[in-house]
Amino acid sequence: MAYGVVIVSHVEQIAEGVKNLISQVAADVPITTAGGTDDHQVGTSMEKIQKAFDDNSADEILAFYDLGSAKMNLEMAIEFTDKQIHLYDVALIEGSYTATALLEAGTKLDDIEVQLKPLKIK
Amino acid sequence: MAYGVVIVSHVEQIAEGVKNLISQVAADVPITTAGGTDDHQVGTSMEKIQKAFDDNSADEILAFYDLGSAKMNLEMAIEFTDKQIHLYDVALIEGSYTATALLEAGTKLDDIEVQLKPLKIK
Amino acid sequence: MALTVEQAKTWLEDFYTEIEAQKQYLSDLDTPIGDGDHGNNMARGMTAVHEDISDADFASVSDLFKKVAMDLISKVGGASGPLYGTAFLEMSKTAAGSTELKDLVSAALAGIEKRGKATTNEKTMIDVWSPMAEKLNSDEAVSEADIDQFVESTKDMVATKGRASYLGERSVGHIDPGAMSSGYLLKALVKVGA
Amino acid sequence: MALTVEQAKTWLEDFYTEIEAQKQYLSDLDTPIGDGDHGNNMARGMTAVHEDISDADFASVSDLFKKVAMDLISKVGGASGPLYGTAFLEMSKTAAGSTELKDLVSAALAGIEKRGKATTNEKTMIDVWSPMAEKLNSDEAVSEADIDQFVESTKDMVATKGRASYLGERSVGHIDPGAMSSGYLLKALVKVGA
Ligand SMILES: Nc1ncnc2c1ncn2[C@@H]1O[C@H](COP(=O)(O)OP(=O)(O)O)[C@@H](O)[C@H]1O
Ligand SMILES: Nc1ncnc2c1ncn2[C@@H]1O[C@H](COP(=O)(O)OP(=O)(O)O)[C@@H](O)[C@H]1O
Ligand SMILES: [Mg+2]
Ligand SMILES: [Mg+2]
Ligand SMILES: [Mg+2]
Ligand SMILES: [Mg+2]
Repeated sequence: MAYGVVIVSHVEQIAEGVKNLISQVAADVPITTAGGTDDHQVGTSMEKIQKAFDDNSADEILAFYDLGSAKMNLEMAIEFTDKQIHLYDVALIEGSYTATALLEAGTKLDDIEVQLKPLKIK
Repeated sequence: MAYGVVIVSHVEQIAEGVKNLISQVAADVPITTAGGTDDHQVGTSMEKIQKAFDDNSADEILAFYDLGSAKMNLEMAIEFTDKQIHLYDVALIEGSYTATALLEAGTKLDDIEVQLKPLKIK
Repeated sequence: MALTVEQAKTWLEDFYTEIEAQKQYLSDLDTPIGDGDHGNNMARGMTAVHEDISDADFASVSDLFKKVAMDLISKVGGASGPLYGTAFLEMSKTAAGSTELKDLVSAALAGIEKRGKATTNEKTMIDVWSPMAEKLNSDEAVSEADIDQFVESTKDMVATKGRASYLGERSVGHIDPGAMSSGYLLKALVKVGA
Repeated sequence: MALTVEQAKTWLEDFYTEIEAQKQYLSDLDTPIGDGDHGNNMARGMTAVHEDISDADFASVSDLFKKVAMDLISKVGGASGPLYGTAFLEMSKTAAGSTELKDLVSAALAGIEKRGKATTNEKTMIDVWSPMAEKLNSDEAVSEADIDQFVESTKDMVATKGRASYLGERSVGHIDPGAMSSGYLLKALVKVGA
């Protein structure tokens, strides 16, 4: 698959759980996660995000996050990676679900972004 | 606390994880969850939702959910309970975070609902 | 045209058998436009129904339907659980007064519409229940071929409710899985000849 | 007014000591308008910094700041991690050319503004860094009392960035925790007398 999805959350369980939810509708989309801090606390880790980028088999990635500070770490990680990352300020669960279902159906990125627009809440 | 929060998700980990995230900013708000089906699959269970209503120490509850079918089970559970339930069609993580942080700060329900309005995406 | 308890049991046992047989196909229909679990969901629900009704006696069609509703609500796990559950709850209420097919099907339809906040042409099971109710209410005979055609009509629709709605235009070209299972249910009903 | 490696180390060690002493207070400030972890976050980060710099030699202020940045980015865990991390990264770049306080503080401010997409009067650490940079750039002396006053000014502000922004008007009446920790950092800087 040309595109992958990365889920960043302050909580490990949320990141894992969202992956479970969306991989159900998109068996072929590579999905990796970065949840919580390195010592499993509530927070985000730039290193975990970098690893989620690296471990994702796709070179072009759609990235989703929960709260603002996750975005800051995402943006730092984006500065350090060679992959092409698209960062969306949409509702984490609902936005990543929509995008992943559409990716699985072979939808073009432009069209996916049109469908994501109403979910922009940050 | 006069108000409680109930989190309903198709995935047990998401429900638990969201509870972790929001209880961090709201130590005094009673939060209960209903995640996944009775046999721990992806889905929702009206019985789990009823239990989340019952187990919540508050009599007036703000309820949040992820995808549409969770809402249907929520609405059935609402028909069966004596508690007063407010159901919000907002982004699950972002909406429940906002509402819970405001509840903790003692904000009136009307004012909370004003702040939830821009997060309505369903 | 009024359903007896025996006929209702036959109906539900036939539906159970059909769901078991078509489980994989229903989940396959649910894969491109959903999460691929509709067959498993329905099988879980109907297995519970089968276990609860096959050896049990029911004083009325209303009691039987109430049991079915509760099993579907608690076992299915997907959107189809509250939808079929509400359909049977509403049929249970109606059956206390009338077990005429047209009254039962109309009650089920109203329940599904209420629960799903949906209407026709949204590519859901409603697109099978609604034309079915319409034909019965105008006292027309409904054949299995008619029902097949209701199911088939969902293929060209754009989904605007349920998981398939996330796909928008991309949902076109696929039969709705809930429409298909509703087709099985209503064909089994027609077959009992009430 | 140019910072040496020794002065920079003293600065950071003093800040580490202050964070350890004020850890609980910073987390308490973060409780009514955040998630109550700012003190722990900063302590985690500064402990790593302390461990990495106390017995190490650095060829330049720039190298030292780069190390600090990396520790804060990887250890803090909260919003303040990327924010302070970016501040030190930008100071590291600037220090390659100049270690004048006004140049360093201006670089840090620009980094925080970029990372946080925020400006003054949003009740964040920027409300400490920004007036600090302004005074230094107009070659005014900055006293500890001045810095206390920058921190205090956040109390009456409505938060529009970070977790406190979820509380809107309810955030008024509380000092911003990141402003407070920035106050400690800048007072420690003033104290080394560079
Ligand atoms: N809002 C709705 N109104 C009516 N029918 C719906 C609605 N949402 C979903 N459905 C029906 O439910 C079916 C899906 O059932 P199922 O796969 O068991 O649930 P889920 O989508 O939760 O996995 C769809 O094919 C459709 O017929
Ligand atoms: N967008 C932003 N721009 C500038 N500073 C911010 C921003 N968001 C948060 N902050 C600062 O970070 C501090 C909170 O840090 P901390 O508690 O460690 O992180 P978190 O909020 O993730 O728990 C706030 O007090 C504020 O000063
Ligand atoms: Mg399904
Ligand atoms: Mg499902
Ligand atoms: Mg904090
Ligand atoms: Mg935090």
